[in-house]
Amino acid sequence: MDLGFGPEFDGFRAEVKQFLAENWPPADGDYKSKENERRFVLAAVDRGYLHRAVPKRFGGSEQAPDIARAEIIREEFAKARAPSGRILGTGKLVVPTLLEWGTEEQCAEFIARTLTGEIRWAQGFSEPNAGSDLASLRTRAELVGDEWVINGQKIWSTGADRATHMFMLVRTEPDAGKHDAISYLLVDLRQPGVTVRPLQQMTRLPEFCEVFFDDARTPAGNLVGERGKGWYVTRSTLKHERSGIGGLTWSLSMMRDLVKLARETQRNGKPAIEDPRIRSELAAIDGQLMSLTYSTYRATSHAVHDRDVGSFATMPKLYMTDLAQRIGKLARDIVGDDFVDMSGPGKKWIERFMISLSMSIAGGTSNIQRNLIAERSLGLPRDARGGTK
Amino acid sequence: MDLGFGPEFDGFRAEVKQFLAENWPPADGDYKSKENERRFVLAAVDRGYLHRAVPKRFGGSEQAPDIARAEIIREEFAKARAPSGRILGTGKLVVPTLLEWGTEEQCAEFIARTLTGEIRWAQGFSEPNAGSDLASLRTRAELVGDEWVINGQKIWSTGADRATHMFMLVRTEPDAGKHDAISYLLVDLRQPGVTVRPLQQMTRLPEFCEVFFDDARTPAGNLVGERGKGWYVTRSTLKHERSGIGGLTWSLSMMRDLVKLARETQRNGKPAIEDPRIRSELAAIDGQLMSLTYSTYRATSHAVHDRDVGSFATMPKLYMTDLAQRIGKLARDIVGDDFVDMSGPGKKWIERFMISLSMSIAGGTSNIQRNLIAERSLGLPRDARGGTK
Amino acid sequence: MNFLLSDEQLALLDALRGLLQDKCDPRRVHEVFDGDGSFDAGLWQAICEMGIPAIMVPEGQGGLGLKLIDLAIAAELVGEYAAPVPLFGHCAATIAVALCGSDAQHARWLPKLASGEALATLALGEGDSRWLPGEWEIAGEARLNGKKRLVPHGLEADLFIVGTASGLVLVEKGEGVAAERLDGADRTRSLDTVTFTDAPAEPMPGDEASVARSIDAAAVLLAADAFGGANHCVEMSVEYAKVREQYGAPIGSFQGLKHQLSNMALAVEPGRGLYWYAAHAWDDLPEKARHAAAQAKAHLTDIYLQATRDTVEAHGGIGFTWEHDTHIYMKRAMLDWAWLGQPEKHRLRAADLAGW
Amino acid sequence: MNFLLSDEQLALLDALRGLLQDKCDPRRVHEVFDGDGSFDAGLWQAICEMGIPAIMVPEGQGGLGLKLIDLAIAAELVGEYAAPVPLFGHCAATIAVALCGSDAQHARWLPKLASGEALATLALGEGDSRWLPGEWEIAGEARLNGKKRLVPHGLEADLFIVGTASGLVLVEKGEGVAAERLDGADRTRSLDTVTFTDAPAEPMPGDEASVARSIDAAAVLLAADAFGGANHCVEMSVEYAKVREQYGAPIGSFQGLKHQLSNMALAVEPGRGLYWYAAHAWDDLPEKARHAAAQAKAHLTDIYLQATRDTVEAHGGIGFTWEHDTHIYMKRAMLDWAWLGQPEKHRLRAADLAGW
Repeated sequence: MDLGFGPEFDGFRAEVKQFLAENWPPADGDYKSKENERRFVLAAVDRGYLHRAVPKRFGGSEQAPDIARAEIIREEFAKARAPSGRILGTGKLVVPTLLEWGTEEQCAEFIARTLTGEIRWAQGFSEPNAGSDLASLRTRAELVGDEWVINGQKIWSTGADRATHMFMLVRTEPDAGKHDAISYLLVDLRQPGVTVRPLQQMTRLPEFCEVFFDDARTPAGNLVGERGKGWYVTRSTLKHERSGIGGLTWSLSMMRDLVKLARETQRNGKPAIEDPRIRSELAAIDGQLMSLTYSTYRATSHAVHDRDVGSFATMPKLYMTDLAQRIGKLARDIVGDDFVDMSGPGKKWIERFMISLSMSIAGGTSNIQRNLIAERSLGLPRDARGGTK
Repeated sequence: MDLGFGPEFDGFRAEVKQFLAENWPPADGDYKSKENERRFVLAAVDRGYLHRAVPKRFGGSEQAPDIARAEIIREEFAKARAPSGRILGTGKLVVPTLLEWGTEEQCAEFIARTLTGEIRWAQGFSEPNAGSDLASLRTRAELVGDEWVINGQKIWSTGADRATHMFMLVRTEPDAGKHDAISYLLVDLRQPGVTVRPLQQMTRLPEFCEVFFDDARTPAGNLVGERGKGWYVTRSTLKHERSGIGGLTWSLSMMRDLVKLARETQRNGKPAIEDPRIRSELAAIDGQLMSLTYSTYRATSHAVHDRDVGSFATMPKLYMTDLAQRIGKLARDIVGDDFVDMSGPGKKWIERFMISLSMSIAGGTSNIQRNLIAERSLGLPRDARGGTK
Repeated sequence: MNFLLSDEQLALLDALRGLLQDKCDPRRVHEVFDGDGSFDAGLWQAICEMGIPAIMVPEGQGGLGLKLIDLAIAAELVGEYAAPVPLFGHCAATIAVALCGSDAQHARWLPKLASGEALATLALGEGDSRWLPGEWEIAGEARLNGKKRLVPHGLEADLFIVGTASGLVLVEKGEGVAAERLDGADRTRSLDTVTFTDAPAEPMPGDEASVARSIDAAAVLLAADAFGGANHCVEMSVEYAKVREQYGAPIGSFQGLKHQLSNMALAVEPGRGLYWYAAHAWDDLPEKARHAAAQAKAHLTDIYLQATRDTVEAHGGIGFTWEHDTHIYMKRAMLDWAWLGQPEKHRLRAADLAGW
Repeated sequence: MNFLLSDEQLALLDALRGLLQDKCDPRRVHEVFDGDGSFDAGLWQAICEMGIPAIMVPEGQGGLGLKLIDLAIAAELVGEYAAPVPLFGHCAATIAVALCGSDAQHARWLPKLASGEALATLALGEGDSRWLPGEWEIAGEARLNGKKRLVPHGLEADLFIVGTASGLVLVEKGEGVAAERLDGADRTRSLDTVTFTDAPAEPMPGDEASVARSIDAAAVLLAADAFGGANHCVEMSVEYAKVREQYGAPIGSFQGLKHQLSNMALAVEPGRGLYWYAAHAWDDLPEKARHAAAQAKAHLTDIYLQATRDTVEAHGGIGFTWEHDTHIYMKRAMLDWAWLGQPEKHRLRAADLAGW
């Protein structure tokens, strides 16, 4: 067991530092320039530092899995505040799905441009009458000549108003059974048959969209996996959606903010962090977060070494949801009076208090997650009515 | 709205005090004599103070419902530490069931002797393979001549080792559908065909029993309600089991004990009750208990005035279970180190910590209670598989 | 003992419910919520005409001379409908005038407050969650200087009842009074920061007990609002679970959600008895009133905020949108939770009052 | 970075599991539990022969010279099987001897402790939950006087490592040492009140840091035991839900219970990473070790006790009986929870150690 990096990695860390010293901040000092960012990411990919799991021919750096090196890169890039090559929005779900199910042509067409941010993805799974129950999807696509013609409506499509493309589930085999009726399509949203309507969240931020398809089209070649087998393709997307690393970084930064809030807020004339109730709950949250952190490390180590991750595999999303809600509530207690004031210092925390709730909805509701844990990790029998699919 | 008693009740209270002054403590000063207790209860029934809902011909005092008077009696009897005429164990469930479903003969035979404690009841509903699912009961009774002959096994029968009789559910109509197959019988346990085996609880206290029936017999006339309709009779027993008043008294006394514990236990050199975390949780529990108390008052007032109690009707048992578990946990935190020591001052609280769990099992598990609230109070659809019955 | 509503009380509720059904359906609430931050003047006028703000004003001053329980059950309904009206601040301030005002102050203000001709509000909160008598630092008798936070409808109010180091004082809008509207989460009940600069103030003669009693009434009214809102959230979630289908069945037939809804109802419904009791104790059991008010405020507003969170989960994505009703209740719950100090503060106070 | 068990560690676990399956099935645990309060001497001897108590003893002193993580994963298994052996007290005391003892003390005791020839225990707790260095009041160097609470297997122990106002001291059984057995809830690990009356004591030279490190190791071992027990409770509940039928289906197919079991697993399983980390930090990241040990003790023992409560609910009536395994785990959970001070104490300590 070795969580440290040991001297054999010192050389690698020095290399990364050296690369950063030479490449970031950019020569002209403009941190915010998209062009500077693009150039930096390309250089980092070239050195094998970013997009390590993606083959070179699709714009990645094609490195063997190595969590120690990945962690060193993450640490040093974060210290230097260098761009992380992170794919915004749901695009990060498309890349592994395409790598698993896509044809060579599809990968070539979409992955590199996704990595550079030229293509921005929205997810098109949910519909007004099909939330977690994907079997009841109504949006349909018909193959007309060499194009799919799409009609229907998607909802809860995060960032669709800023996206260029959508990966979506559509009904292509009206007469087939529920596991053989749905296909997985990639669709360019910038066409007349597509209308995007942002839905305002309770936080006032636009985030979700409704997307209407009225004879929208996509080439026949944009079908991912077999016709009618979208179900199975989706499972791999959902798997990536539920995986933990991204969320862990987010949770750690929420926690840092929370500690800062507790230090800086006065309660009865003392910093809130000295109130034993706040202090103890803060430590309890930290205990939960440490559990998540090191179980994620453990899972990653096991995955890399082809060992069975065990029942934790299904858990990160729900665990993080609980954690975020607990953080939201403690922040509320610290913020106190300001918890009604969107113009005051509490605004960020009011929003997070609400956003922590959206986590229990997005990417499969918490109840679906519970079914998933019960059935996949614990081996409990499927519910006679439904289940996780 | 009037929670006080007002001057119109002053006279009644004076009467009760006068009665107590004359009758308790007993002339010979022997508080603990069963005979003294029996005589006192008879006198109190005669005055209309106890067993008020039971007709005179069955040994009760047959008074009109009056929660103000009932409360005054309860208060004054408690102050004088006088016997309350309380029926021990599950016998209190039999009396209202017999009043609702029993024949004149059954009432005459059983009620008065139950009130005096001559008959002590055990409940015979659960079986090893039928916990909450009464439809799968296997204990059977056959009518042979003018007697039912009973074979099978009951379990979780509280106090059966001290009981004289059992009210039980048995399968009498092997070929009927599940709502028409079960009958409700009264059985004398003091016969060769009955074997009682106490089961020790995790608290070390014996409480549950298994009861085995091997050609045990009971007269044909001890069938309550119609043959095959035991289901419906049971529902009225369960209704009484779930009703709140008894539990409320118990919860209030637990709370008093808890406050006392928090005052008397030192934590970091101060009484635990001054620790803000303990203090705040104690107040939170008190808020829950006050909600239960006044909602019970409200429900009783509504019931007495034939008004709809509303959704609270199904809630007291589960609410009290939550409350007891919360009390158990706070007591644990106060008791601290002594929470491992059954020979120390923590013993009572260790037992209560465990007993609070048995509440979520006894009289229908908490999940059954949740179904009941959902279906009866909230009108949610029955589960396709099972439900509350 | 008689713990139920009288026929008169039931009739009052019927009438008010009829009015709210008519003039305050969810569409209207959303309109006001998305509007300029002021309240629904037409609805408020109708509520005043029905005599709700007059409930606790003595009969001699143009009021109905009724009790806090009568006002609290009306406040519950206003909470149920999330009505965008200044009922809370106005009625709490009116009670303070009635309890703490001089005869002259009564004569001058109570008739106008009872009829709704003038709008009153309570200016209590300061800095680091100082809401209660003994915590107020702002000082001055004839001329008031200082700042009060989270004042309900300070912009629209004609009369401010202000908590100061020497008791309550009465300040009229105008000279030396400046209200600045917050971007409040709850847009059905706007809040302002009110700055007093040499504002002419009239001390109110009420003693400490009367001041405390005024605050207790405000706490009970918040609790009643919270119960109304929380209960509505349960009903809304249950209704949705009956009609929304997934996997070919109403989602309310799945035990997972079913048990969540039961737990939600179980948390909320017993709170009704607590807030009734707190109102009744305020009316008739003076030695129990303070403790009950603190408990009701703490318990009900905590439960309300949690109920709104559960409502989001019960509705899925739709419950998280601005178009849905849920967030309006959540934001009202935030106000009930924070105003007068958070539940924790009132629990510790209740512990003190219980003599622990 | 490499956060997984080595082949050697997996082999050790396999061997120990084989032993426990053989000699420590639930029937045997119940027998000991219902017995006279002492431990299972045969099982303990077999565990000693396997070298478990030798794991952290230096190779020069008859030990294996391995790490805390190696011992902790063994402690997890002992927790999983609820094995009635004095592993915890003995190993924690052995670590203290290794860390804080003089050369002479090492030479005299470590070989015997590694082989199990002598049994050691830790005597730390006093009065009002004083468990930690700096809290101990009992004093005396050459002659010790005073009382220690909740000492594991004090009656059977040959050697007591005692926390005093001036550091750890070593006391042998015999003259001036009287152990009185408690009626402990956890009858798999008996506890005694030990009274020292002019007992001959040898000061141990270890400095403050070594004493603290000894206590941290004890905290990690409790956390490991807690994880093993809690995880077993999840497995036991899941298995029962698969085989027990009601309403014609396994109860585990009802969403209500299913979600409860998911929540239970979700609370427990991620704790594995935390206790592994705490052990690893103790071994290799000294500046993180104290904080991680405090967090592991607080988090895991809290979760364990809750898991045993959930296990009772998942089993219904049978889970509440003396004949069932559940209560044995609950009582072990009580000990893990209380020993060394309750989770709250360690959370506040963790906050201090985090520099908050």
